[in-house]
Order: sequence, then structure tokens, then C-alpha cells
Amino acid sequence: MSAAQEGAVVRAPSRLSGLLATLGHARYVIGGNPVTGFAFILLGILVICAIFGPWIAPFDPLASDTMAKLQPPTWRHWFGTDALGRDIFSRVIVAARLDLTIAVTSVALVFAFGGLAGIAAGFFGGWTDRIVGRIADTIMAFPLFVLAMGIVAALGNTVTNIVIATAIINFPLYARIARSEASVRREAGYVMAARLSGNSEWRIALTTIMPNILPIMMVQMSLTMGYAILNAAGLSFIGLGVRPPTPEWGIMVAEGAGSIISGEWWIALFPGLALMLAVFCFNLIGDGLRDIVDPQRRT
Amino acid sequence: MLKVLFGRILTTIPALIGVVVVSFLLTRVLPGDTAAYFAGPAATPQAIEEVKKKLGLDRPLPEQFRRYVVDLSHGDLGQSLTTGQPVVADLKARLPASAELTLFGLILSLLIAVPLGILAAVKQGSFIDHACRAIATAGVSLPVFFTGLLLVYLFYFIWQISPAPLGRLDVFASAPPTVTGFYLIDSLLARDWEAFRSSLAQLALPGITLAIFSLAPIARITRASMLAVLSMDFVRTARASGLPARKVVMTYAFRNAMLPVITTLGMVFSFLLGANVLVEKVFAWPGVGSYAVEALIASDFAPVQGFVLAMAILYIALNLMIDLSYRLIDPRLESTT
Amino acid sequence: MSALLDVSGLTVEFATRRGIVKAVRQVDITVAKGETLGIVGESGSGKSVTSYAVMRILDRAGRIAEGAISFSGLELQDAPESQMVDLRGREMSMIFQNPRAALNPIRRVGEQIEDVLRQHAQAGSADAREKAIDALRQVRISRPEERYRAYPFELSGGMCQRVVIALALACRPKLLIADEPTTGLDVTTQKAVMDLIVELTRERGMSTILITHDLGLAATYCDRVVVMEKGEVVESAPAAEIFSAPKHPYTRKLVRATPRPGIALRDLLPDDRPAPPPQSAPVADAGAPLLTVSGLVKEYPRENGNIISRLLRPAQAQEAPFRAVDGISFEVRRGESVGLVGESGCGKSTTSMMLMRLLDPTEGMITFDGENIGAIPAKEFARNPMRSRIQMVFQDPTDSLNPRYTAARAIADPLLRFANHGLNLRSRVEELAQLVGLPLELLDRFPHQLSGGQKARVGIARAMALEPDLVVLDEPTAALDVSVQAVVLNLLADLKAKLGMSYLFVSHDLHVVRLVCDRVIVMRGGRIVEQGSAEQVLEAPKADYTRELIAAAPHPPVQGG
Amino acid sequence: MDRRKFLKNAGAAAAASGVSAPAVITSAMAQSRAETLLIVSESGPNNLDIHGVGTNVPGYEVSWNCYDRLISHEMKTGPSGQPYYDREKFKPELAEDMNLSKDSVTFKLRKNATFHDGAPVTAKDVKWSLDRAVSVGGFPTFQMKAGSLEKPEQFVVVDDHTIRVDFLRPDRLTIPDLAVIVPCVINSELVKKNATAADPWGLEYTKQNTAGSGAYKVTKWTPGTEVVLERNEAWVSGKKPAIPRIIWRMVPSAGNRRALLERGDADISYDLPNKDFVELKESNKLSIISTPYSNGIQYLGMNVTKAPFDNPKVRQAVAYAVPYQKIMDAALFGLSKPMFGASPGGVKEAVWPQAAPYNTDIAKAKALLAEAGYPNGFETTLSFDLGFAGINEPVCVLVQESLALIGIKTTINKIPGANWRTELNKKEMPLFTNVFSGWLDYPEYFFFWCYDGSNSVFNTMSYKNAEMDKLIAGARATAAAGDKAAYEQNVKGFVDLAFSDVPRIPLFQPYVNIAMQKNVTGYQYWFHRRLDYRALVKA
Repeated sequence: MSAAQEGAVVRAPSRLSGLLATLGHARYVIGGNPVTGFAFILLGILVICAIFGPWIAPFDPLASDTMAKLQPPTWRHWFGTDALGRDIFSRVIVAARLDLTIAVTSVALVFAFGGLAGIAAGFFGGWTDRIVGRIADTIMAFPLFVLAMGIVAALGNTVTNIVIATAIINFPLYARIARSEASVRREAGYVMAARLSGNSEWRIALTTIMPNILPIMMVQMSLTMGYAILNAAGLSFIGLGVRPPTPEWGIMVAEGAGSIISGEWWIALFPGLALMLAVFCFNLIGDGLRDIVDPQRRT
Repeated sequence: MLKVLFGRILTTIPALIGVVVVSFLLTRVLPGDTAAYFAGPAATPQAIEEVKKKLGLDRPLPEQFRRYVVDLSHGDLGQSLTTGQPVVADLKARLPASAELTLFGLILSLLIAVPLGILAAVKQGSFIDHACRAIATAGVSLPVFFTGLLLVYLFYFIWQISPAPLGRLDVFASAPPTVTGFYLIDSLLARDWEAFRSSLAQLALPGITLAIFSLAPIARITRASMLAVLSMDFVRTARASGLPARKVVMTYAFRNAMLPVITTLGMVFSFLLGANVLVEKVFAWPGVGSYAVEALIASDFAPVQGFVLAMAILYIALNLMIDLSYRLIDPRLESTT
Repeated sequence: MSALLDVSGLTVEFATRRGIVKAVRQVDITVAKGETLGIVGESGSGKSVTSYAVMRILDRAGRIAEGAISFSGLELQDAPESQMVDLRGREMSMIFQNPRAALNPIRRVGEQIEDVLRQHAQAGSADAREKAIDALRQVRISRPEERYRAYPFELSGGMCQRVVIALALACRPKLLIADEPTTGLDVTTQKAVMDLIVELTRERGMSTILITHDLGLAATYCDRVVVMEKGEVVESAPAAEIFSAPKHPYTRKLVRATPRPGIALRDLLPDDRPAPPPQSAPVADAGAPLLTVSGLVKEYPRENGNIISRLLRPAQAQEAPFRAVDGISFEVRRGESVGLVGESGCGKSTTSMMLMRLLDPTEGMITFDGENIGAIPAKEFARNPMRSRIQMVFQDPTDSLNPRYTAARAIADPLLRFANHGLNLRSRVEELAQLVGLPLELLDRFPHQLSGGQKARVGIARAMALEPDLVVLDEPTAALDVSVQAVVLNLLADLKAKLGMSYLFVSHDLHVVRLVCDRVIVMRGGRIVEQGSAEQVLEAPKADYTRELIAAAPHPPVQGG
Repeated sequence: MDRRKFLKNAGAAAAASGVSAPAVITSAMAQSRAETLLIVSESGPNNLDIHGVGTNVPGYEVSWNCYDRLISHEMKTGPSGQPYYDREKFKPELAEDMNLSKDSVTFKLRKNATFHDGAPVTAKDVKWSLDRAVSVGGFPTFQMKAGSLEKPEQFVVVDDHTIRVDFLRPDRLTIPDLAVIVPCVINSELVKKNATAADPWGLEYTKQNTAGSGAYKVTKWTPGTEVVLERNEAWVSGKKPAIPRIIWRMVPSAGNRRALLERGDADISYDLPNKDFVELKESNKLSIISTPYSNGIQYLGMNVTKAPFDNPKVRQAVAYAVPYQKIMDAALFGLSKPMFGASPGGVKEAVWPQAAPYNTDIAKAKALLAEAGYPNGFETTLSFDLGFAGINEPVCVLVQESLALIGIKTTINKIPGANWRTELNKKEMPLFTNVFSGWLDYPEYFFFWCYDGSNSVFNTMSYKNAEMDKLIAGARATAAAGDKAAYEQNVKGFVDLAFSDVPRIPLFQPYVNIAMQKNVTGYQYWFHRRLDYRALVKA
């Protein structure tokens, strides 16, 4: 259908009122759940850091200053300095961009592929279902982190490959959720109605099933973003992460981890906290979204 | 029941074939040149060629795959070049260590997460609910290697309540005679309290590290499925029949809520096996995870393949167990066999 | 008779996202010893909430804000929970609709009864089993020893409801609250269950509260009926009076809207509403066959196992496939309305799905306007121009509307696929909305912002959008309140008259079928038991099964006029 | 209650409740603790035999301690007072006497020497072992070749206890090459018994078992986890070792290795980050010994076959841009010997390694780069071996930062240890850092491998210069001939050329660091840089 035609049916105010209703509900959920509200504030801070990081950071995150190496937190260096004298506060802030990019792109990728494959599997069933199921089973049979390691080791340790590996290991999860949600809706009245209206199966999958699954997928996406960051950090720990001296939380924790014993706790702690807060925030938002989406709570 | 088991095993065959192919391909595209690595620090190109020939790496890929599959059918997973041992022997020696650690972590996690999840569901929206969510989420938000190192720092280095992170036993304690390969069980069987104490002490920190990591998914699914079950009609019936809250929650709601929890356990286990890799590295744990990582870094194909196959079989076995326990809990599935 | 239960000034509040909502306001209800009281109301009337408040099993969000509940001299509104636990099941108990869901799916039914017996110290570990079996026997469950070990999924719906009754009556309570105990059950089962409840409670001199939306049911089984609307009691009267002399306008409306023998479709509507002018479009070659079904069969394989397990099983061990529809033949003529009646599992839904070309038949022909559309695979039928000529109105108006489409978008959906491009969609949609009586300002709302009746209208408008020749109505009013049902049924009749379509009306409700259909087909076990003109089948049934069905339907006292 | 007492009580309480209590050690355990040396390191051996395929460096340590060689080195005092092997002086090990002539050397074996299984050590075993070393291929054969030991015919059994090694050509590295790890003496009868047609040299057997006559034998080996060695009580080839038992545990996490040392649970480790060594030294709880790598250097290499590094001016510009002092401070914590800042005006001493005449001078670097035709710099990648990321990563980050100042934009490429050698072999990396050190501590040995036009694996820059080749060949010839003056001339010449042409920029001479409990003494520095257990003493 042409957008113009569809636009002719749907009037602008309805979209707006729908949005307002959703927002109103979101406010209700957040009001009833202060933790989610807190998470959204955190997300805001993270996004600001990701966008304006280089301007916010008081120091050049890459500039070494061997005279000021391994300084504990001071007024000048809030989070202290690392072994090369780089300002950890600046590095933590600037790293937000890369970490969020990894999280967002890998999740977008897996949503596109896993989500579509799952919808196709759940909606069409038969061979599509079997093939998608087999692929998912095969991936699931690997311990996921080890598979990610293998992929990054095989393809080379670039940010792109970390993103690809994270997407691949999350494929089964998305495919399964999308599959089960799509197969539940396969026989729903409105899907049959869409058939009666003369919509082809593919069109129904994309225009009817997908938008209805989207909210549930959003919950999963939020949870996976946190996992993607953790995954990248784990890869960094065993040396398969991003390239130095790029600031990235995982690799900063990994670098600083060895220094905990020798007393330079701040090197690992602050990026670790940032990492934790980001993952924490995505997880809480995922939970919050679930509450918003969940029809059981939507009374 | 046996028929079910057999049927289930048959359905896993395609996935197993997939695993064999993927693991083979994955390890062959690893960029490292094994031959160069093992020809020694001063190898000439000829020396490297020699090693290549010795390892059969000069053959075409399909030929290598054929040989791999033939060997596999004889139970031969090849030789690890990093440890110099047959992969089967290595896995045999190391698998119990990983399994013991993972199961210990999982059980610990279950013991904490399930009651927490139930409590959060029963007192939905209360302070406890939010606290449960925050605690569990914080646990999963920490990179597992960071948690591990922090625990070592605090419990071993600062407070000195934990033994040195040196593997499964104290350096000077001797391992109990092998029955199951699980030191905790073996030492109990042998009534070797010293070894039991030592292995429990060694297990504590890595076990806690894993437990912290797996708290969130278990607590979350317990809470969610408890909430779903608590809103079901039969719970209302039970309440209307005057059954006390405790009985309603534990006997009626919880048993029904167990089903999704058990399903999630499969995922969590796979999750933990991945996390194991990092934990084993931190705690010098002689398990398969650290073994695979080292092999991967050294482009040592055979152990990586062996590890992956072992994990796939473990995972499939675990899913079988989950399937069967599901049937034990839920009579509805029994009739569909 | 002294009062066993006395509810006075009860107000129940719920905390929702729109703030505090009073679900029940200032309700006074009295139940005498041995009395059967019916609480009747449409959805949202607060009838269930009232009973939950009496049992003190309201959700966390709900609380008793005001009022007193006195039971056997005990004040329940602020009794401690421990005392309530003791009362529930022993002194007062409750049965619910959807009996299968009301039982713990993974616990043997006998054990569930034992739990209650032991809880109330009615049985020790020695005799619990025996007493539980006895409880099963009392609700007329045959072979109770065997059933004791059964799980709910192994029992039929009616059997489950008997178990729930056994559970509720096991400790011989003084009061039984039955909340829509027969909704979702087939008519024949419904009658058996209601008879059982009445018999057992009378036998024991118990008081009963029957909560139902069905005024006919309440009038048939209750001594006294309380009518509730929007959280308030509007009328309370002896059962006989409610039908013969309803006082409150709402009661009158309800009474009128209840389908019953001997009335016409128009009689369902409130008397103050003027009957719409009779219109009828001339139907071209009326009476000519539009749809002919012959030898229609649908088989399903019994085993849904995978290929491997199927391969493993020896060929002779494979069971014969299940025949959901077993060789039926009938026809629908132009301008005709045909009722397809039967209890659940009789194959009527499968048949309608095949006619709609959403499901491929195993055997047989479906000839529509001279073309065998049964030969066109369901997957390709969407693109067939014939698609626009057969449409459907679904059972559940909520489920059949895409939650992400506005009403206008939903109605326009078939137009977007089939109508020519020059069409002004919006005006056509508005035209259709007017046709089905949907206020235009509702067109831009989403399904969750519409009431059940409004959603039903949207569904009907969508089915009518392409001016089809045949509309399959799959229990179109089953999910609606009676008053809404009355309006929708009339609307459908008007539309048919106006547009000259044929209807295939799939339903389990004989009263409704009688009002709407020209001819009736009765199905059972995938076969046609009887077919003929509505009058003939319903007034003078030939088949035993048809007679059984008619006898089981509740017969409210007929109101004159 | 003071803290210590509290902890003790807490420990006891914990023990009673079945939880950990490291403070409580039974007396039997304490006894064995005193007689055992606990070594911790990141990785362990993959093969107990240095002749095996792909034996890793930790495997060398096992070989060194469990097998004897004909001869070994005497000790001298090293740069910081520690015992240090004497390159020039040999001492008998299995041989009790060595007789050197112009074309051969003859060894008389100890009559009372036995293998671990009690069999006597004979000349036959020695010949078999040397034959094996030159025949099995791979690293051992290669190492033997470095001392012109190439053919089995060179090893002649004179009688049961006498063996002669014939020279192929005069080579001053022949004798030193007999004292490295590779020409170890193996129990030939025992190994032959366990050999197969497919494996005539019995490599599979010696991989898992030690079949030598050395001071220690491996009694338990769990690959990747631990190696347990017991003292050979019948050892006669030297002074009886002081420590009866060695437990060598693999602890992958550096932080934990440090913690173990600091807590006194581990006795010795040479496998810690430099920073930890510095801090441990300052805390004075442990003995720390640092020794520069003999004949070893970490450098920045440039591929001279490709633009822009084919231009010596560019290479010099890079050499002036390297932040040497920063590297010393931040990456190495001072634990290395500087290899920069020599006064200009040519090489004065015929020694190697020695400092290069470069300093950090950004202005000069810029000028040189402009002269070379790259006034705005260029882009390239800087690669390093992830296996040594602890030092390589900060070094590369600092170099990257500094190069950016002269317009050279670099991307850092971490290469996993396994791929590193492959990458080196390809010789395609434009810019990289690496370490090379030779067991045989002679400048011409180093230069032959690293700068000669024969372009060995270690000539990672693919450097080819006829004049350089002539000087290296000259040094080898004059050394064999014993012409000291001409030799020194040649050495100074090639060092000078290496500095002016700079295909590789020396960064620093790394240290071997060792951390021991104060009660452990007797550490000796060896060319192979691994531990010699025989000399260690635990009080």
C-alpha cells in the first residue's frame, strides 16, 4: 500500500493521542517504579556522555603524562590516572560513545536478522521454522562467550567483528522470542482478518505480526544491550577486545584488574562502575519496558 | 520414557552435525599458523613446512575434515599442542573441575535467587521487590572477571579468610581417589575431611563469583513466573478454599512456576559455561574453559574442537535432563509421549 | 428465615493508573439461610468484585473502603486474615468459571480435595483419601477412586467443574458462591452442572449466591435475583417477578434483551427505541444456491511428533487421522441466513474456516457461485478476486482487531487491497461506520479505547467493506453482553436486508439462532445430524441430539409481548 | 582484641564450621612446605622434552633441570652482584674431562653417572642423544646447526665412556652450543624401548616422561596446571641440590601471582608485570633480582622494502620521535636498560647490546620527515604481540602518541601470540615492536640473525645491505680465527651501520626479573633465562 493511501485513512491526531496514551502509561509505570525512573535518568546521562563526551572530558583521553601516572583520585583527576598518566575520568566519559555504539549496533543487527528469522519461522512454520531452529540450536550448543571468542579470534579483533560476534551469539535468543511470539499470533483473529482482507502472507508477517511483536522485542533489546557491553569487556579481558589506546570500559577494567592487588584500585574501579551502571541501566529499562508492555499489568 | 529419551537424542543430531562443521571451520579460519607457532622461535620456512606436514595441515580442507570426522568416530579428538596431551585425556581430566565449579555456582545461585524471586513476586511492588531487582541486576552488571578479582583481593589478600586462588585444592593437600571427579563428592566418599574442607574452601570464591553472575536471570524468571502463576485461577481457588498463604505459594504456585525456571536453567548453564572461561582464568582453575581459551589463543585446533563438542554434548545432555525433569513435574507432558 | 450473609453499604476501591476506582458502591445484599440468590449484571457491573469482597480475596490493588459484611454473626470486613483462612472453604466457599483453570494443573484432583479437607481438620492423614473420594462420589463422578488420581487435563470441562464443586463442598460450608459456574461449558453440560449445584445445596440446606450474566439462568435457578449495574444494585426481587414485572429500566432492558423462545429479533431492543424502518434491497435471483458444499472432509494427523519419531514407528502403529469434519454437504442460497449449530468440538469452526478458505479441506468440494474454490489453496486465495466476496465476522471482537491499527485503519484494510485506487478511502470508511452505527469520532481510536460493542461494529464494518456475497458469522456475539448482543444481532439483520447478502451463522446458542436464521444445520462429531428450516428443526426436531440440545437451554419465563 | 588475633580466631571458627582456614596448616603439611619450593608462573610446559615438536619455553626449564649436558658454564658475578653464567668458562657436567683439538673435541664421561632408572650413562647414550638432536628436525636441529653441529657422523663413540665430536668447520660457537639446553643426554635404551616405527626417536615417550640423568625428575605433570619435580638422590654431575621437591603451579592471573607472593604462599616467580616488581622491591618484603637479557633487545622494527620505511630519513625521523624516557618510566617502571642517548660520533666499544645515538627530538624528527618528502606525515599500523601486552601495549601507545606529533598517524594492531610468528614470517608488517635475544651471547650471532641479507625469520625488517653482510661475515671469520682486533673492527662497523641506517630502532634491553621470598637464595642467571633449581636454597 502506498503511504499516502494509508495516510488518508489515519488522521494525525490519532497518532498523537496514541502516543500520549502510551506516554501517560509510561509515566504511571515509572511513577509506580522509581527504579525505572532512575534508570532512565542514567540512560540520559550515558547518552549525553556518548554524544558530547569529547567536549565534556576535562583532559584528552589519549594524552599520556608519565609525570602524573598512577595518581589516586584528586581534585584535578577525579578518577585518578592510569599507568600512562591518562586521566581516567576523561577516558570513562569518552568511552561511553564506543560502548554504546557496540551495544546499539550489535543489538540492531541481531534484531534485524534474528527477529526477522524468528518471525518467519514462527509465522510460516514448516521448513523455514526447521532451518531457523537448527541454526539457533547449533549456535546455542556452544557456550556463547566461547563462540564469541572464536569468532573474534577468527575474524580479527576489530570493533566490527566484536559487534558481529555479539550479534551472532544473541541470534538464538531473538529468533526464539520472535518465533514464539509470532506463532502465538499466527492464529490470532486479527491475522485471519488480515488474510480475509487479501493481504499476502509476507505482508501480514511484516505489517501485522512485526509491529505487534516489537514491544516485546524492545524489552529483550534493552537487556541484550547490557549483555553486549559485558561481552565486549570479557573479550577485552582475554585480549580480544578493541585496539588500544581507544578508551573502552571493558579494556580499561581488564588493564586495571591486575593493579587491584597492588592497591591501584581506581584504575579498574571507575570504568568498572561505569560499565556496571550502563549494564544496570539497560537491565532496569528492560524491566521497566516489560512492565509497560506487559498486558497483565496494563489494567 | 526411554522412547522419549531416544527421540530427543535423535532430534539433536542435526545440531550436533552443525556443531562439528562449525567448530571445524571456525578453527580452520583462525588466522594463526599452528605450524609456525610450534616450529619454534628460530624456525626457517622449511622447518615450518616440515611441522605442517607432520600435523597434516598441508592437505586440502575437505581432506582435513574427512580425517577429522574419521578420527572423531574412533573417539579420537586429536592432540593438544599446548599441553601435548590427547584432547580426550585433557578433557577427561578437566571436565569434572569445570562441571563441579559450574554446578556449585548454579546451586548456590539457585539457593539465593529462587527464594529472592518468590519473595519479590509475593511482595510485588514492595521495597523487597525493588531491592531484589536491584541486587540481582547489579550482580549481572559486573564483568565476571572483575567480580572474581575483587573477591580475591578482599577475601584472600585483605581479610585473609579465603585460601590462595590456586586451583581446586590447597597446594599441599592431595586429591581424593577419583570416583566422580568432583572433589567435594569424592572426598566425602573417601571420608577425607581435610580434602573436603580444602576443596570447599577453594570452590567458595569462584563459586560465589559465578553465583553472583547468574543470580539475575534466575531471580527474574522466578519472579515473573511466580507473578504469572499467582494471578491464575487455581491460585484463587486455593485461596478461596482457605488454604493458608504459605501452602498456596509453595505447593500450588511455586511448583507450577518451576517449569519456566527449569527451562531457563538450561540457558543459565550455557551462560555460566561461558563465564567459566573468565573465572577459571582468574582462579587458576584447571577446567575446560581456560583450556579452550589458551588453545584458541594458540590456534590449537584440536582442543577447541574437542571442547566445543564436549560442551555441545553436555548442553544436549543437560537439556535432556531438563526435559525429563519437566515431565516429572508436569503430568501434562507425560501423556503426550 | 434469618440472614446468613448480610452485606450493607459495601464499597470496594481499586487503585489503578487512572487513580482510585470504585468498582462497587454502597451495595446491600442479604442472603437467607437455604436461599439461592442470583446476582445478575453485565461485565463491569461489580458482581464478581462483590463476591470477592465477601470472601476477602480481592487483588492486592483492591480494598474494602466502606461497609459491613456480616456472616453468621461475624464481621468479616476487618476480620484478621487468619480467621478468614479458617472460614474460607469451611464456612463459605466459591466456585469459578473456567473450571479447568480453577484447578492446579499439576496436582492430582484428589490431592487438591485432600488439601482442603486437611486444612480444615475435616480429615486426618488416615482417612483423607477416603473422604476425598467420597466428596467426588457426591458430585456424581463415576469411578471416583480412579478419578482421584487424575490430573485436571485428563478430565472434561464438565467433569472439572464437578471436581471444583466437590472441592467447594468438601467441608460442608454454609454458603456457596458460584461465579459464572457454567460459562464456557456446552449447554448440555451447563444444565447438568447447574442441576447438580441446586440439588446438593438444597439437600444440605446451604445458601447459594449465583453470579451470572445470564438473566435466564438466574431466573431458572434462583429464589431471588439482584440486578447490578455499574457497581450498584438497581433492583432486587423474587426470581419470578424479575421477568414478569421488572421495575428498574435497566432490568427491563436486560429482560428484553435476553433471547428466549417466542419472540422476534426486534423484541430484543428496548421498547423505547423506535424500530428502524424496514428496508430491503432486492436480491438478484434470490433463492439460487450461492455456496454448495459437498462431501467436505478435514483430517488432522494424530501424531504431531517429528519426522524421525514417525519414521521409527512401524507403519501399522500409526493411528488413523482424526476427522474433525466428516463428509458434510449443505448449501447456502442467495439472500439466505443459515445457522450452523453444535457444541464445542463438533466441527463447526473447522467447517467455517474451510469455507472462508483459510484452511484447505482434505476432501470434498466447496462451490461458490459456480466455481470450486475449494481447489484453490488457502495460501493463494488471498490474491484471488473471489476473496473479496466471502468475508467473516469473528467471535472475539478484541482478538480480531490489530491492536496497532485505529478503527479507521482496520476498516480500510480490505479496501486497501481490493478497492480501486480512485476511491476516497476516508469517505468510504466513514460511510461504512455510519452503516454499522459507529460514531465517526471513534474512527481514530485504537481497539483498547473502544467498548466491546464498538469493537464488534468495527469488525462488522470491515467485513462489509467489500460488499461481499457471503458473510460467515462465527459466534459474533458470544463475547458480548446481552444488551449489546441484542443491538448487534439487529444490526446484522438490518445489514443483510439492506445489502442482500447471505449469512452463515455459526453459534451454540439455539435462542439466538432461532431469531436470526432461516435454516439451521445441527452438527455433532464432524457430521450433520439434522438440517432444515429453523422452525422445523427447533420446534419439531427429528434427531434426539437436537431435542437434547433444546431441552438443555435455559428457559426463562416468557414475558408477554 | 587486635586484628591479627581476631583473624586467627576467625580462621579457627571458620575451620570449625567447615569453611576455609588457610592459617591452619597441619604439621605434616608444614614439614612438606619447608622442603618444597612453590613456583608460580603464567603458563607451563607442553612437553617435557626440548627435542619434541613445538616444545614451549617453559618446557626448556624442565629439560634444563632434568637432563644433563656434557658441559655447562661456570658462574661469575653479574651486573648487580647475582651469580651470572660465564660465557667464556665451561665446567664439566656429565663429562669429567674435555679435550679440545683443532678438528674435534673429546669428552670423557663420569663413570658413576646413572639415569633416573639406574642405568649407567654411556657414550652410546650421548651419541644417540646428539644424533637425535641433529636429526629430529625443527628447533633442536636448527639450534645445533648454529654451532655447526649438523650430521650424526660428527659424533663418534670412542669407548663406553669417551665420545668425540668432529668439527665440520672452525666455528667458535661449537663449544658454547654444546652447553645450551638442546644437546641433553637421554636414556637411549629406555626411550628406544618406547619408540615406534612411526616415532623412531621416541618423542611421544619423552614428551610425557623425563628420561635423563639430571638433578630432578618429573613425578607428576598435569598439563596447564602443575608440574611436580623430585630431587634425583643419585645425581653425581654436580653438588646435590638443596631442595627435595619443586611444585610449579600455573596461575594465569598476574594479580593473583603477586598476591600469592606477597602473602608468602608462593616462593618464587619470574612472571610478574614490571610495576609489581618495582613495588615489591620497594616494600622490601621479597628479594627481587633484575638482570638484563643477555644479547637481547626490544626494538621498533620497520619494513624497509616498502614505502615509506624504505627511506632511511623516515626511519631516522621515527628514531628521533620515539619517547624513550617516557617508555622507560611508564611502560617499564625503570626495569630495563636504556638503549638510547649514546653520545654521537661513532661506536666506541665492540659490544652488543649498546645504546644507540638517538634521543627524543621532535623538531629534528619533523625536519627529517620533511626532508624525506613527508612533511605532513603518513598513516601506518603499529603491531605488537598480544602475548606480551603488559609491556608492548603501553610502549605502542606511547610511540603512537609521539609519532602523531610528527604527523605519522598509526593504528595499533594487537596480534594474538599464536599469530605473531606467522605475521613475522610474512614480513609484511610495516611497523612493529618485538624482542630478540640470542642464547649465544656474541654480537655477530645476533647480527647474523637480525640484520644479515640471508634474511632469516628474525630479520623482521627484510633488511639487506651488502656492506652489513660483509661486516658480519668478517666478524664471524675473524672470531673463528681468533683475530681480536679485526673482529672488533668488524663489530664496531656493523653496529655503527645498524645505528645510522636504523632498520630497527633499539628501545631498551629488557630485564629478567625474579621475585623470591627472603628465605630463598641461590638464584643464578642463565642465558636461557629460566630457573636452575639445582642452585636454589630455601632456609
